Amino acid sequence: QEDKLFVYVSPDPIGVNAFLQMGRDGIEAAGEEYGADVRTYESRTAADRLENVNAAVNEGADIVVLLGFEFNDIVREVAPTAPDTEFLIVDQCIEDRPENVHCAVFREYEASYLMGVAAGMLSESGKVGVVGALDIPFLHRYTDGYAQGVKSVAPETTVDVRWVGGENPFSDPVRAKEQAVAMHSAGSDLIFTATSGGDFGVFEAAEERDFLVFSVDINQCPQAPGHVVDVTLKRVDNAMLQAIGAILEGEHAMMSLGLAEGGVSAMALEEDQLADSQCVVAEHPEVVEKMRSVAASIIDGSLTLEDPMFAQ
Amino acid sequence: MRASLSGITVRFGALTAVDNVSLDIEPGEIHAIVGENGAGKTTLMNVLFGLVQPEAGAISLDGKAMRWASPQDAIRHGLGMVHQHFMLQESMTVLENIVLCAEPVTRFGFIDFAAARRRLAEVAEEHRISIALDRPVGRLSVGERQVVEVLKMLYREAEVLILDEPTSVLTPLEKDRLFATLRSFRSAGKAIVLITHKLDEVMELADRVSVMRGGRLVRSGRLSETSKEEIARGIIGGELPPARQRTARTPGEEVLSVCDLQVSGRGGAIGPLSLSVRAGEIVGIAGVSGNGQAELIQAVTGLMPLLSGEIMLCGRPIGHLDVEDRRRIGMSYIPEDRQRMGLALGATVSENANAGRDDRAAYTRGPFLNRAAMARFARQLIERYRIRVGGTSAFASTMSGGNKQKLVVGRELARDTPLVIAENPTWGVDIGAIDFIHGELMRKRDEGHAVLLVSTELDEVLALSDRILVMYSGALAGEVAGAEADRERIGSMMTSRAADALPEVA
Amino acid sequence: MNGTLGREAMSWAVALAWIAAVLFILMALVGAPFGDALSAFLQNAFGGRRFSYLMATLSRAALIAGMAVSVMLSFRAGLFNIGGEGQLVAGGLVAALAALLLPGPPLFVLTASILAAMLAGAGWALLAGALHLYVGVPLLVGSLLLNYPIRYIASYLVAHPFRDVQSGMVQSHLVPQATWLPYFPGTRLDIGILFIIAASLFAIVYSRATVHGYHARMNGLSPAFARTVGLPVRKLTLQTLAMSGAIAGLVGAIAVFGIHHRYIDGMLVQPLYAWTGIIAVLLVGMIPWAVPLSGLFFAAIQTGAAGMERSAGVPKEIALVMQAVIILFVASRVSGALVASSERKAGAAEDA
Amino acid sequence: MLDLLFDPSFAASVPRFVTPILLAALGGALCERAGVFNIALEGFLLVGAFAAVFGSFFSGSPYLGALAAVMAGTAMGLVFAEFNLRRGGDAIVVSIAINILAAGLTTYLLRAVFDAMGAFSDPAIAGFGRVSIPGLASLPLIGPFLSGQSPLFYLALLAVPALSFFFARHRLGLRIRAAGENPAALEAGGVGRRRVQLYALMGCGALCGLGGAQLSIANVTLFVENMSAGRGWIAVVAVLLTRGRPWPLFIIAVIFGAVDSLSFRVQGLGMPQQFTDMMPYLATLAVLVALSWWRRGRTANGGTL
Ligand SMILES: Nc1ncnc2c1ncn2[C@@H]1O[C@H](COP(=O)(O)OP(=O)(O)OP(=O)(O)O)[C@@H](O)[C@H]1O
Ligand SMILES: Nc1ncnc2c1ncn2[C@@H]1O[C@H](COP(=O)(O)OP(=O)(O)OP(=O)(O)O)[C@@H](O)[C@H]1O
Ligand SMILES: [Mg+2]
Ligand SMILES: [Mg+2]
Repeated sequence: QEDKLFVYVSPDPIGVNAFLQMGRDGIEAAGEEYGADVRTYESRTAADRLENVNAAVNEGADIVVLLGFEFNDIVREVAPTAPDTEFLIVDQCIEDRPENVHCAVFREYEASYLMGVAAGMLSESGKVGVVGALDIPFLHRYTDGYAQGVKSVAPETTVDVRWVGGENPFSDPVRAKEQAVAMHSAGSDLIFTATSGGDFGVFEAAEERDFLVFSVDINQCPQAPGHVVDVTLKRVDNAMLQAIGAILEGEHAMMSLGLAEGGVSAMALEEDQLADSQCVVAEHPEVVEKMRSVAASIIDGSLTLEDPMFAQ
Repeated sequence: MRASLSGITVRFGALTAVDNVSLDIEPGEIHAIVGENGAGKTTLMNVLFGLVQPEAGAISLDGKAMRWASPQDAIRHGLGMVHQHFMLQESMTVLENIVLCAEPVTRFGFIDFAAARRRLAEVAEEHRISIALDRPVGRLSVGERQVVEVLKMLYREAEVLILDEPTSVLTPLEKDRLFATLRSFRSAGKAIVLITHKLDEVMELADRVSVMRGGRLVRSGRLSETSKEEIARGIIGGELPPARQRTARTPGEEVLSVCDLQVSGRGGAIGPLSLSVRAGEIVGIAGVSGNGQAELIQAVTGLMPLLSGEIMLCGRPIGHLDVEDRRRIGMSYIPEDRQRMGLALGATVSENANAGRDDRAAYTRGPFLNRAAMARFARQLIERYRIRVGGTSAFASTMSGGNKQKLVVGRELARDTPLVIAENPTWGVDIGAIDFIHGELMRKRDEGHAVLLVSTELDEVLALSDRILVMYSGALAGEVAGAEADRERIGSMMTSRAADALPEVA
Repeated sequence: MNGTLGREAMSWAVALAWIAAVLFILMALVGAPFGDALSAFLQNAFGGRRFSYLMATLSRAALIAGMAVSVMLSFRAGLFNIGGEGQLVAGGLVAALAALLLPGPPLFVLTASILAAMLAGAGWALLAGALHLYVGVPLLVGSLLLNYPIRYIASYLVAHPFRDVQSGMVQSHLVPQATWLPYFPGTRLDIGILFIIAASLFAIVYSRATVHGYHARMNGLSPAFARTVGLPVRKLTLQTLAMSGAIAGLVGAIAVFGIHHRYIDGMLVQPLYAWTGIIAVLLVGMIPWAVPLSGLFFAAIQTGAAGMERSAGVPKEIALVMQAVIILFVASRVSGALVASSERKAGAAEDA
Repeated sequence: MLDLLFDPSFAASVPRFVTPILLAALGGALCERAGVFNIALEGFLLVGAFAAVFGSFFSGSPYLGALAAVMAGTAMGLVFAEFNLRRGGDAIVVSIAINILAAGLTTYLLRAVFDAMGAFSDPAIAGFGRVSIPGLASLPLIGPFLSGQSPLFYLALLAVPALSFFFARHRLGLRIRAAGENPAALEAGGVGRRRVQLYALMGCGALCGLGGAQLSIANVTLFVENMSAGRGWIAVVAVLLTRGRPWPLFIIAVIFGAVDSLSFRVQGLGMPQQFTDMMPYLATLAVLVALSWWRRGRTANGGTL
């Protein structure tokens, strides 16, 4: 029996969601590292999330890790009543944090911006697309970041932004595929997909109709070899490990993780992995070159990007 | 084929519906079964047909003991039953209804309709029946539906035919046709059971008659060895009341007047027609069903919108009012279809008895119900109309047909309105109850109420009405004063031309 | 008498044995200990430190029972209104927006918002009723179809014009803190459940003891009969739907002021409150007093199953299967359900 | 603008949307006509989709995959029958339970059989290719819609007249209609209502299974948790709307499919996703309203004839 308990509460069923899976990897690594019991509570609805957080407190968790922006209200409500529990929100933060609330956020739009740069350079039709699961602010970090990246290298290129929607937007490969096909028919030759469970559908469309795609979170290039140009990488597990370490040291942690901190990245930036990644971008050294230089200017601060999540 | 029932007993809870009944049904005979409502006739036949499992007793066919697991067994062994309530699919054609459950099929289970037509042509030829096979049953008159039911039995080559009150909805002409058919069956050697409440029919048709009362078989024998009076005494278990004396009465002022009324009907517009009913008279409307009576009544009661014309009740135009307002002004209505319109079968007797009362204060306290007052009222009806039922909180669905009818009549007459509309008020009701309901309607008249009676039963119209209107093809075909009316004249008014209204039935 | 009771008890026992057997097999497949799972289930449905899990069950039960009561009013009147979800969303949305937009003292804002939510729920139900009565769209279809537009309208409103931009989620701003429903002292259960208890009492009394309820039920049992004896059928239909919708709207408002304190996209749809309410009603054959208890039963199943997933290592898919199996076996045990289906059949035929 | 809406892929995409809905709805029609209030089409579809991937993965043939889907769907029909017909559970309650059961079971099996979470995609899953029927593509107007689809689409197309004929001319079809309209009369004729309804449920399961196969091994070749994604509910609406008549059902399914497919294209014009998601439902309501007005107009005329 370990003497500490870490609980990871996911905002949605984990399933194939690479981001949420990494959260679980992260908590397990942290449990290993710091000698704690770990548990994972998956939620499905807003009410489940509240219940799960309450349950974690009730079970006497030392650290509750909450992944996603869905937990703000809940933390604001529960944290003051549970002084013995530390809360770590990954991906989001709240204002006027109590002492026991810690944050780690990502700047996904920096990586998405790089995808846009690649798309702008590779597009022959002058039109590229992006499909997100649902028109929610969080996903604008992908869609808007991408669009800005495209415009930065090819101001004339238009960006077609679409959403999967429907009854089950985060895992509907059929609609996602259909959406990709429609965009391709409408002229887009490179499509960025941030559709969670729908990504498979977009890859299939790419293989059938022979166009190129970008994807997110982990290296998905082997899913459709020769069709995935590049993917954004998000190091949730790293972030979690670091943040938990900081909390255990007694810090009031507030971390923002972007390209500079290694919290997000792209395959093109990973010099040692790129060759074996099966990503198409490896065949375009000039694109890799450009992406790396843009990344460098983001890292050194000469290029600043705004977080699209808070844009109206 | 000879069917025998011996020692049959059926119990529903505490009630013994059929009590140790033994009966033989001989081939080449028409066997009439009569008895009060709830005497157990239907239940007994349901046992024979495999719909009800008896608690005790045995069935045998030609001396061989039989056990039915379901009606399918009975049908396979040559039994056929025409149920009181039609067992038909309204959206299907006549042909589809006839073959249903006994379909001639080709290799993959597809129905060989051509073969069915050929078979039916033979059967129909033999018994001289004919009907258009491709019409949907929903568009047939009740008489035609009865023909379909009979054809269903014939098509299955039934040797024992059971007909549960087949004539209660038929016009005289249709009834005659049915009887001709039944006679033809008899000569073909089939065994026929006929349940009915009409003793004239028994006298006309039956070879043998059995009387049931309270679940027991009180007598059974050849018709020739008994008389109508004796049968009637058997049914009632006592003497028949003397025939009613009609008191002469001059009608008062006009209670209902209908002027140039037009409504849309099934086959086209009904009307224009005009009529009036005065206080203290019974106006009877005779006619073959389906000639616009139903539409007329629905227009008067407010169940159907008018196309044009006006209706006055107690001097007030009511054409634009809804049912509730019309009833409040002074109208009661005994609908023909007690199962659907007269009662809510899933509700209790008490709830049914109190629906539509205007004297709300008597059974409510503010917005709340006074359940005790409701039950008291229902109990009054039960006692006054001698309704046989488990109690005020029994479900209406557990009452026999006659008792259901009494409850509807009782509820409506208790409202004591200037106008009473009665539509086939004695449909399927036993002779005791018929007499009682007729007496109530007469009493209403004598008390100065206006009564509008619609009946497909010519005898009923003749017995009650002060004036008789005959409806044909959506219009009034003529008017006869009650005293001068005779069967033949009215019968010919409604049937002579009615024959060409039903060209499909030969 | 004793015999039938004994038989009844026996068949219940058999059903429970079936449920246990199916669950046992499923759990054996993933190697979860049956006993632990069961105790985790009970513990998580009713126990917890200071009964915190019981509070979670009650909080969920409030919403489910509220929806069940709403549905019951319609169903008993023969109105096959399965648009409770839309009415719930309409109520929740309007409650949140009204609280955000209305000026004035908190108590006034709260009261006015709850009333507005009830009006919105009633309005959405009346829309289905009007389509049914005046346009000829069967209530069953119309009310089901109307669930979707309101869901997306709400989603649009909180995604665009009324979005809380700072939060990054599809949700409205928080309603003023002074309008939040207080917790029962020492618990994390808000007093919204009192509203639901009141609504349930109202529905029970209404169904059993009022003239309007009696008339509505006659209409439900046989519309032709109701018309013939002169009951105001259209008015009854619309009034009943409005009542039903208003209660759904109230439930939406309670979810806003008691639990989430804002309108979050999907918060009323994803937990299937409306559908659970429908099964809760059908499970007990629309017997009024049993309906709230049935709602509590389903809430307990859901919190228990969620807890079992958390603490006994039984994966969530087993929890789903378990819920389904329990519903299947229990539902088929309850004879009242037969009544319900025959009444519905009559109602559906009337829609033609 | 218009060319954006009606790009060539539009015609090809409509059948992909129509097929699963149509197949599920035809199955639902069997139940509706038989008087079984089955709103578990969503669950049936989902199980079918899973079984199709299962069958195709292990056999390497999409046809065997479809067969597995048919068998699994039929099994779900049997479960429905057991609890609704035999044990007398309310049809809605049973439906909802089966929908939950399907979601739970498929996810569980996904984990147990394929050791996959959420989704399973593998080159070993054989998908249906596109069938090109000579001459079809050159048909005016409808050619682009009909050509180059999966065999299941053509099957679904054939199923419409077949079901119509089945109801009109087949023994079981006739009995199914009777069970739905006046079951007492069927029983009085000696045919058990329940048996007939059982067959209807099995047929419904089989058709829904095929619909599921279209989703998982024809539209795409993978399985994702809950991949039926509400299509079963759309089929339910279509069935209720048409009272289970095959031809009107076909029309509604096509409208649904076309509007759904169109709504993607409209998104390209910048309409908010929430509004495009609403389109199929609003279109259906509009059709309903129009239909009822048309009917009313017709009966009003008929009344005075
Ligand atoms: N299934 C049943 N459950 C309870 N009581 C029943 C049932 N079937 C019949 N009864 C009762 O049994 C008695 C006999 O009914 P039955 O229908 O046989 O009478 P009947 O002679 O056909 O009457 P009627 O002339 O009205 O048709 C009645 O009191 C009836 O209420
Ligand atoms: N399942 C049942 N439960 C309770 N009562 C029933 C049931 N089935 C039939 N009955 C009753 O049994 C009796 C026999 O039914 P039957 O079909 O003869 O109709 P009926 O009411 O007798 O009609 P009528 O008197 O017009 O012939 C009726 O009283 C009916 O209400
Ligand atoms: Mg009888
Ligand atoms: Mg009878």
